[in-house]
Amino acid sequence: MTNGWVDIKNADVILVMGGNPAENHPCGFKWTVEAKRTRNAKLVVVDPRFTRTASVADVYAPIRPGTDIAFLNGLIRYALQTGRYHEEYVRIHTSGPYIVGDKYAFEDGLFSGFDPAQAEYDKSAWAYRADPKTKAYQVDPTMKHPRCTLQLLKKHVERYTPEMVERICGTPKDQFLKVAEVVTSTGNAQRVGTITYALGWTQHSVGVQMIRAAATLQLLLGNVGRPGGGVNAMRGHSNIQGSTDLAGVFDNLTGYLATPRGELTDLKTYLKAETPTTLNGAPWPTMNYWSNYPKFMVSLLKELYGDAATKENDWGYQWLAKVDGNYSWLYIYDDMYRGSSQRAGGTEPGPEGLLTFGFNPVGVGPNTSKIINALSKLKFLVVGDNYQIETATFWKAPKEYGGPDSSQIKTEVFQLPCSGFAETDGSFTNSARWLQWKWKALDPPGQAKTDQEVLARIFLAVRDLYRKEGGALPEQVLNVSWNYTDPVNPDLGEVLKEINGKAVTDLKDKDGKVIKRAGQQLDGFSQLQDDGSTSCGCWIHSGVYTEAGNNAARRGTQDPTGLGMHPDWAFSWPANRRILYNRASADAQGRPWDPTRPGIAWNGKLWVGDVPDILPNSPPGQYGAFIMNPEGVGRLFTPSLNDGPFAEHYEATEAAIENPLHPKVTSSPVTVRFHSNKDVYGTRDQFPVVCTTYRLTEMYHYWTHHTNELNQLQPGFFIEIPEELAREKGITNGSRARVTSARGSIEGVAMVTRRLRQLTIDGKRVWHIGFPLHWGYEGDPKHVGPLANFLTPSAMDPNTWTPEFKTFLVRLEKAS
Amino acid sequence: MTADGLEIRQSSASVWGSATELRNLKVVSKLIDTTTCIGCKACEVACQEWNDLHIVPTTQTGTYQTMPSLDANYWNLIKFREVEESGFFAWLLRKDGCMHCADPGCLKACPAPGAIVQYQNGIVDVNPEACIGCKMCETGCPFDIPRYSAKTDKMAKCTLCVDRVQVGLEPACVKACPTGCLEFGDKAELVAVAKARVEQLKQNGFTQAALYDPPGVGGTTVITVLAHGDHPEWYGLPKDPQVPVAVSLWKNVARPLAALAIAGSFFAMVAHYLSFGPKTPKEGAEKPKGDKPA
Amino acid sequence: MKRRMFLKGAAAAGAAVGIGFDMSRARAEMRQFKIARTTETRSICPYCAVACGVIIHTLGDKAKNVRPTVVHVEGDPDAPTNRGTLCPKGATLKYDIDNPNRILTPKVRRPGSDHWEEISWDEAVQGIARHIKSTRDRTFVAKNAKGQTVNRTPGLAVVGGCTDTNEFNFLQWKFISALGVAYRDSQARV
Amino acid sequence: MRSIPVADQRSGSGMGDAAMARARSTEDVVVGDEIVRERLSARVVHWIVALTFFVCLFTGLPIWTPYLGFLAHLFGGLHVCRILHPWAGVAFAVASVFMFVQWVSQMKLTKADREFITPKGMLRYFQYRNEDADVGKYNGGQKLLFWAAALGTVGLLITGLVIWFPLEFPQWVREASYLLHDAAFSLFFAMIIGHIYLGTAAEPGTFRSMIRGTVTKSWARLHHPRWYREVTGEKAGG
Repeated sequence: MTNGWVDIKNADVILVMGGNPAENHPCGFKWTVEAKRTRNAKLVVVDPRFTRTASVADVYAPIRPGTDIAFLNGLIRYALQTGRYHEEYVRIHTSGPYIVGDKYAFEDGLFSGFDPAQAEYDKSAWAYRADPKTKAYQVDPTMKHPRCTLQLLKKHVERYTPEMVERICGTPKDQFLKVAEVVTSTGNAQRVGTITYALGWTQHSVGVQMIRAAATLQLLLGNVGRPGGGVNAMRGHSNIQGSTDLAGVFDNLTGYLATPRGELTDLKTYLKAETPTTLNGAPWPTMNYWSNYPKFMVSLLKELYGDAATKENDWGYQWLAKVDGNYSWLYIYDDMYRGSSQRAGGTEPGPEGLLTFGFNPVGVGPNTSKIINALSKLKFLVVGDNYQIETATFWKAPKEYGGPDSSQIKTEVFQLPCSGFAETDGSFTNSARWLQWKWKALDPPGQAKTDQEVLARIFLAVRDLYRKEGGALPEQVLNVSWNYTDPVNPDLGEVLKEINGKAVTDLKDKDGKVIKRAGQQLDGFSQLQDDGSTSCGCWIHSGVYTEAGNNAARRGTQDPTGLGMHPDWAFSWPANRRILYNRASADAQGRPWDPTRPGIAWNGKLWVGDVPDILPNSPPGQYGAFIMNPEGVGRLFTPSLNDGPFAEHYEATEAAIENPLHPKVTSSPVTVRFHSNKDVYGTRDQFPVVCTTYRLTEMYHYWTHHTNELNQLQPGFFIEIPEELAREKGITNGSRARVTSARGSIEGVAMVTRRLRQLTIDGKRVWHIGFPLHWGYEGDPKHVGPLANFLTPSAMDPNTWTPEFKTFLVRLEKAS
Repeated sequence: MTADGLEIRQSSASVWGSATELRNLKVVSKLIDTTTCIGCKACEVACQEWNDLHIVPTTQTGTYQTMPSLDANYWNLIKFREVEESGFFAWLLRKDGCMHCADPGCLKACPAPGAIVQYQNGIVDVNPEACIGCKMCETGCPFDIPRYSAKTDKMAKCTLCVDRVQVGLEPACVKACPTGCLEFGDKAELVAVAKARVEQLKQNGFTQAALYDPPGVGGTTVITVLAHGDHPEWYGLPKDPQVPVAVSLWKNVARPLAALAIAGSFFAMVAHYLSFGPKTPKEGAEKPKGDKPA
Repeated sequence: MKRRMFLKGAAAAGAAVGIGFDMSRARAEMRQFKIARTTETRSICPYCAVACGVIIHTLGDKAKNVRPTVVHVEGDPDAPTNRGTLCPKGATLKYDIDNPNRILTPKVRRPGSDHWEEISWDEAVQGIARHIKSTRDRTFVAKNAKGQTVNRTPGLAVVGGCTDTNEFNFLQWKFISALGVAYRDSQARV
Repeated sequence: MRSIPVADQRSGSGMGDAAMARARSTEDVVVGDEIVRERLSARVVHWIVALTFFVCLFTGLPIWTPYLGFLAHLFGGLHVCRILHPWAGVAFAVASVFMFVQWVSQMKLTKADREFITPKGMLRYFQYRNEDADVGKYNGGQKLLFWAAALGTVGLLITGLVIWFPLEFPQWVREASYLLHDAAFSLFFAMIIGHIYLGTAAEPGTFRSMIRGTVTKSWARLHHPRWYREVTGEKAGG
């Protein structure tokens, strides 16, 4: 989230797409209701289903799953055509005036720079144009230049007329126009709107571009950085933000530093490649905050390897595992299933052992059958959890999932009883980026142990083996710092201190005055150094545990601005800032766009209000508002993404229709398909119905079907079917129906409803159905159900490699 | 004995002296704003958890609604209704539960002294110890709320968490409600809030929006904002709820009449005996020897 | 029956009233306020990313001889985001903490077997450590096909959920780094 | 006419009181001074009906009104009353069926009976002015009681079942049942008060007919002259 949950109460318009907050984030959704009540704000819901959120919406528009880009581009077009956008904001806070280089083009569904052989874009084709003389960005403040990003955007979205939106999305034109009118009513200084989304956007083969389109719209409307504005990912898990912040995924180290790649053989090369540089001469010179990359990286290495990290050994850089290519979710199981992978031109083994904590791969991944068969090839599997999850018993999964017989599975499976949230202290980071400390209420039951103790015991046992026996590169194992008072059960407060960072040697300011003694906790990431004098486990979290104590444990309820920022409650990264890009909440002179809802304001000496997202004493005009972008402004044109600088509508990997915009390029040209015998993709003639998956408010992922009080609320798997389709198939409410995709087939109770409707797409009748994903074969036998992902394909977004769960093709039948 | 801090306004099947309205306490209220109910069911389980109720076995039958209707172990149930009328479609969600009527039909119908009690703050409470499991309250309630449990042979229903209210807390459902669809407070104040909400709805195009506080039962402690106030039945609410005629008839007419008939019969006989005495044979010789055999 | 006796009977019935069987008292035996003396612990709901503040009420006062049992979980009214409210999942957290389906002992399923065997923590940890070491030693790639030093262990994969603490995540990353694991992913991706 | 000397009876059977012994199985016979009026089975059925009636009554009254709540203590509390009442009601109804079958043949209303039960006739009866020589074994009032009880029992049973299982019936049926049960019971009770009064205090010598099963000849001659004549063979006015 750029903003926070409470901040939604400041919005005049709340657009919900790709999410269902009333269902999945009820307690956060209250701030939408608050805005409706206190500001008479309008809630606009665009969703394939008439959801719980839609039930309290002011405006609802149906949409075919996976076509959100067409809808959003339609909104962008509407704003630009009608002039209902915040022109002054666009001029000073976005790349609208920036001129793009001549190589950029878009034709027949393809951007320039496409390499059909690799199915990849050469992104250099999308570079900004440098001024021939100054070598800086070339800008046109009038934004009339045909190659400025605003004009290119205008041209790009020209095709997305309300008629085209209706043709692609199935949204009736009048409903689309109603949404457009309400949403673009915030395209000015007086009003502000927010967009909230969740996995209904991320889990598509064009997921990132959906969000990109939303961000573009918000920038045009001048809604980013302002209280009540922003682009807000609601996110699905209590610490999903913290997990991504703390290197949960293969391509990141902590704090979104990049995992080194094979070709970056030493630290210098790595830092050069990863530290962004800027052209000088932007309208406002930029802070380009990422230029501090070396400080973050060296401090991280210093934390990871402790005393073993020295300047001479590149702070231990060589011990970090380097990656070649992709190791993300789908590749893990593809390589596991096939037993090998191609890396840097050579063949390497696939995973032979898997460790999973608090996680249920059999449930969460697409293409269940492939996952179960991949796990069957492992030598060992370690599952740490509170409950007996499907992954732990994959070897006795029901036969319909197509796994081998138990006797044929040579995997040794360890099931370790771990702790629940109440049984350990520690912090969670919510989607508003707040690190909130929690306290331990009781001990884990039985022989269960806290997750950290289980992990520490395994780590220490492996380290002992390497100490005694040596092995492959023992330094990698032995040099990782593990200096906890109780190494077997590390105190999480000590760990949070490490994450915050400390002074390794005395830290002096530029006048030579000691600001931190060796060993003292740092105040924030601005104190980090690239000379090994500081260590820091995660630079963005720095400030969470200072000499003042554990700031995540703060419980101050004050809200001095009345805008719901609550600066003394817990700790919000970065630097306790509650609204990202808040410099954009003020105009060129530093005056808030809306004085009743100031983000920050320039008082002549300092920025006041929220923690400013800019150097606190830099006068207006010195730096651009978007300090993490080298160009210093918000991007209408994004040259860094893998699938194009502008969002373009592509059909899902399993496409329900030919793309009406460019039939030759129906799906995204850069999506990846897998080729094992378990990776089959359906076609619309065999599988004519569009299907999507979702969560229910009564259930939490694959976890709560172990809680019978919640099973009571949602006792079993069901399939939501539009009334007309059900009639056609002879399916009645409460009877059983069967859904089949190219990968599998599942059966459940039919929920026949008018909340889903037949859509007319490109002149044809298209049906969509959906089902929730919460069940599995473990848990109370009365409440077991099919794994929804048995049906979902191995398809993914080319930027995030997030699987495409939200749109795939199926066949629907009455169950016998 | 009353609950600490709560005064009894009326008590079921009680003769004299059950009311203890010594102090002047405010009437509390729960406001249900159906226009902001998202059907999340937090209220349902918050109630169940707080009151330590048992799980009710359910199965999926093609609806989001947890179970067909309330249960002795389930005092709060959100009713899900899809309504479609001339192009207009709505998914109406309303929390069903005890309305805590000012004139409670259940209390009126209840024959067990003190099994149903109305406190001065408006809460209609159940005392399971006194309940005799006769189910008459189910007939007395115009909202179909009280539920009989065969297991305990007792009636159960929402108590508005009187154990919480008496120590100064809000009911569990209200506290949990994520959207603030439920609010708790002084009734006069909540009525004002509700009326403002109705006005806002009217301005936003719901011209028939209304506050549901039915006068037929003397108004309710639980008041409801409806966007479609002209169609309470869309929400599963009766249009004009009343304490059933039979309950009032029985209590106010039939029972006194019956008492009169019985007493009349008794006193007529006494009077008869006093005026006519026993009817005995005239001939002294044939007078029976006595009732008992010799 | 004589007239005298008939009247006597009526008097007996009257006497029964006089004895004072008073059924008319309005008895409302209040339920005890169940969290009046529990121990309160502030926590955060482990489900979605709204991260509501919750208060866990456990039995006992944390004295040495008490094994705390959860009796109630309720929203933290001070938490700015949820202000005491909870969704149905949060409102049933008590039943997640105190859940009969929790697993209580380490178990192993041996290769080819069709059942679990209980094992001790030491056996489990040693067994896993041995697996990790042998897999790492066997599959370790010091240099890739292009001859660049990569120091990775393709034989091991680590995936993690997103409902564990930041601190655990950080420890897990250290663990991953120590083993040179490249195949790692989390719920954040899927 | 059949008349058995007392002495014979005593010596012959050795089964105690001759009249009572006769009354075990026979009705309408003269035994010495007495006439057997109700045989044992009839009396047993009557008392079972009476017992179940009073259980119903005393379990029902405290439910009916809190003023009579004290009665609940006779059974261990109101909840016990609530459970006992419907079962006692069933027992009452079953016993009533036996009673009905037993007496129905004798309860046909004659012309005289119809006259008896007119308000005028009843008034005359209560004023002891009825010198009607044509009253048989049961007078019009008793027959009326019989039929009223039968009807009332059916009414109480049906409405009672509805009240017992209210959730199986629609609201209006439930509501009607509460009212009808109330009305039926109050009339029934009022009638039974009269019945008891007449059977005990008002007409001495009647009660023994339901205890010993016998009445005195004089009693029979006074209250049921036609029956007396039929049993003893005496002529009217003789």
